[in-house]
Amino acid sequence: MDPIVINSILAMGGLGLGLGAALSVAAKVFYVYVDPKIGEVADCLPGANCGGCGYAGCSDCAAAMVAGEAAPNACKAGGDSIIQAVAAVLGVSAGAAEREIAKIFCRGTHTSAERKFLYKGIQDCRAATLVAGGDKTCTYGCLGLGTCVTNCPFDALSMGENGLPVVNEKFCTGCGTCASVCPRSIPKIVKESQQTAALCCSHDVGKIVKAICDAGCLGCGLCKKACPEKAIEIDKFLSVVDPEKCVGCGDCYEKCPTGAIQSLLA
Amino acid sequence: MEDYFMLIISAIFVNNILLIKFLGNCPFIGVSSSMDSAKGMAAACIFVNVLASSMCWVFQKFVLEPLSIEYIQTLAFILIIAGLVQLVEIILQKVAPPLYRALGIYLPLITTNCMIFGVAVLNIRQDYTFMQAFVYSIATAVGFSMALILLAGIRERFIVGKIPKLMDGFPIGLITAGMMGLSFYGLVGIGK
Amino acid sequence: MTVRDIINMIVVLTVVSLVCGGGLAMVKMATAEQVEYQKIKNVKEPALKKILSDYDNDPVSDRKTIITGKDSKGKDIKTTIFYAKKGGKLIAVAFEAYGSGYGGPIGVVMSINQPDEVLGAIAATTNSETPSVGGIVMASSELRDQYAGKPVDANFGLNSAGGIINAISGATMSSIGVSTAVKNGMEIYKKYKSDILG
Amino acid sequence: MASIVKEFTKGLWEEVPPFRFVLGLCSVLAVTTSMSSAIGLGGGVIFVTVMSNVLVSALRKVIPDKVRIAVFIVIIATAVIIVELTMQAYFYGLYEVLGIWIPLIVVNCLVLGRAEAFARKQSVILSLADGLGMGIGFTLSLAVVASIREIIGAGTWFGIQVMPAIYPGFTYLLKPPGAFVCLGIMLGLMNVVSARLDAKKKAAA
Repeated sequence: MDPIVINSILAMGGLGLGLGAALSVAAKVFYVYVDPKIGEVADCLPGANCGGCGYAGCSDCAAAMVAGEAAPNACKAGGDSIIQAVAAVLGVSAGAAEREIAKIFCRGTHTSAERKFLYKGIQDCRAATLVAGGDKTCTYGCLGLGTCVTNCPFDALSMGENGLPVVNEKFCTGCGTCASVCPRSIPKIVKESQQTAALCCSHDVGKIVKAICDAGCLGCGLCKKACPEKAIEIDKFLSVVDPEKCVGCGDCYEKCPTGAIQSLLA
Repeated sequence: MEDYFMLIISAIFVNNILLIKFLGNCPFIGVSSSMDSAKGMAAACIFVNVLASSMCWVFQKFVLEPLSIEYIQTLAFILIIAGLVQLVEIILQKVAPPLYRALGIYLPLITTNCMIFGVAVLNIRQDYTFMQAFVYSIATAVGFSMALILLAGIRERFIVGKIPKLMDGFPIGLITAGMMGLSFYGLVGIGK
Repeated sequence: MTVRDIINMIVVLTVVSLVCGGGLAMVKMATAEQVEYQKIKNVKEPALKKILSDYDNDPVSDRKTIITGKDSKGKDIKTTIFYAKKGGKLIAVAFEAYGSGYGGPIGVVMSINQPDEVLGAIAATTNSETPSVGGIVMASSELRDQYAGKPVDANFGLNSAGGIINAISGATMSSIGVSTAVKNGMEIYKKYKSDILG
Repeated sequence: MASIVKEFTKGLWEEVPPFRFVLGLCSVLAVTTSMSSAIGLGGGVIFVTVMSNVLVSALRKVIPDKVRIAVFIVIIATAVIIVELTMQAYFYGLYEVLGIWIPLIVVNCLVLGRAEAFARKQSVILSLADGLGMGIGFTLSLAVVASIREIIGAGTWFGIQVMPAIYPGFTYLLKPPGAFVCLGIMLGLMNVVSARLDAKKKAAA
């Protein structure tokens, strides 16, 4: 046996042995108890790290779920199948969470809403609002530059021709990223079963709204008077529908002069 | 001392390990899409690169050369690097959990990072002394992190820019890296 | 992580490294001969071509490695001797010897014609002289021609040291390096003549 | 048999390594300045991928999960050293040209990626087909990039003068920054082609 063969075998064998030993000693000495369940729960979660559950990502959320800090339905993005799977792993009965989706609370299109100036800056709503409060006269309205569209982790949002985002309800998981990303939080997370809402965010006085946008809520209160269930309140010139009380009778739809309040169950 | 300075300048700027020597751009394009992942990767790379190249240098000089089995260098180095990365991962998880959570996901990625292995082999092929190898590994890792963070900064602007759909992602990342490389390439005259 | 897992882990890793190390050693030995030939062919041959002429064999494959003394650590120094033949008859022997120059060791390949034992020609192989100064000297024929045609036992020292070689002005250190390399070469030739020609 | 062919062809177009998903990028950029070195390295990568896939899937039941990566790397490194030694013995010119890039096949994300993602779970024959397909796909892409860079860059192909003599040669492509830009544009074009293919498929469906 040539010395080179012995040397190679000894050197490599020694190295392998040394590393194997070092790794096993380290694994023993530095052993950190990681609950295997966390791995299982993490596997059930969609893994999109969308943050809808309020944690830094799926693995964090899984750890919270195993530790009991978060309920199995904390994962907004998953929908029922995920919640049942997580509940099965944790052996906990999961309250069937009502599916939530995003809705766009603005109807000020290019044509209906007035523009103060021509904005040619960075194509991002957050950037646009820094430039004199955005190019839309209405300081509450949607600027239509698509920040929510680009940031949606599930590609459920697309930009309509009229300059307002459109929600694809099949893909939307209600994770809330669009709501948190939009500088004016135009998209809002709403229970799927909610019947009616005033699709506007403007707290301006009716006179101002009428001048700058022909689709905004004037805060006139006609819908409030018309509603048999007393489900509508006027909060600083903006009508707010209480989902629990509203039965979706639709009396308020005709009363509204600008059509701001309408049925969500398109 | 003078040639250490020249070594550092040439490793960081002139023949930057990433843009000129092409070592280590497997994660370069992938990780540089967001700033904090780039910072995490850069820190992990500096830490592991220094450790790995010094251990490899010692193994080469005290085991491979005396036994005259230099030909097996590739196997020995990559075994050391893989073992080292796994060791660092285990120790970090226990000793510094927050640091582990920040660097954690990048550590397994580093084993297949061409830069760490490349620097270890370059140290031997340019037969540096231990100090030179140590300084060279720090400098290349700093150069790598600089290029990575610069590109991450640029790529974060892409989200707001108007990038044609089909060029989005890797293609535009590569082209940007090329443009950045051009500016580094201008410095080629300085180093040796 | 039960103890059995740990042992299993260590055993597998060690066995795989062991087997791979052994397998590679086999491959290394199988290719060692060919690698050696390739190294000489691509590194030494250009120099050999300068100093050997009108031979009809391939000196690179016609070679023998002999032990020529021990270095400071006690490992024996190996010198490879290349044989140039014409019609089967040995016409020249070539080998490399080293002298210390300005930048470090200077490698000089020299050929000794047979049977009249006269120094055929010399050529520099490896040197780390400063290119602008020493490098030119190594390539200059003026220095090389002074060695050509001299008998083996001539005194190849510089004329300042009573030898027959006058140094190139401005590159005395390199000239000294070359002359010591040639002198060492002659030493080796005289001392191991029996092995070389045997 | 059909699945073997599928595994093999998968490597040639749908998942051709450096384009479809960006694996093994370092060597693609560095070695494609000339066709001969590209094909040389491609050959090496094919041998390494096939051998490592076969060995990994042969040993997959024996390797404990904790030390999986280290053992895969030892197998890949062995294959790489065999390539290095044979190249040094029989293709010394290529060995000189490729230099550091041969040992760097060990950290080529493609090889470990295939071992980790595929060979670990599949049978030996399937892994062999996959390794071969991926290796050849990788070499083809190397060849495509190399021919573009060499023809446009230096006006030659495999060293033979292809462009007319007065062609000065667009050496920017041979320099490192050019490599990035050239690969970026090629990836973009590839997206365009596959988008058009999908559109046609959708239109037809």
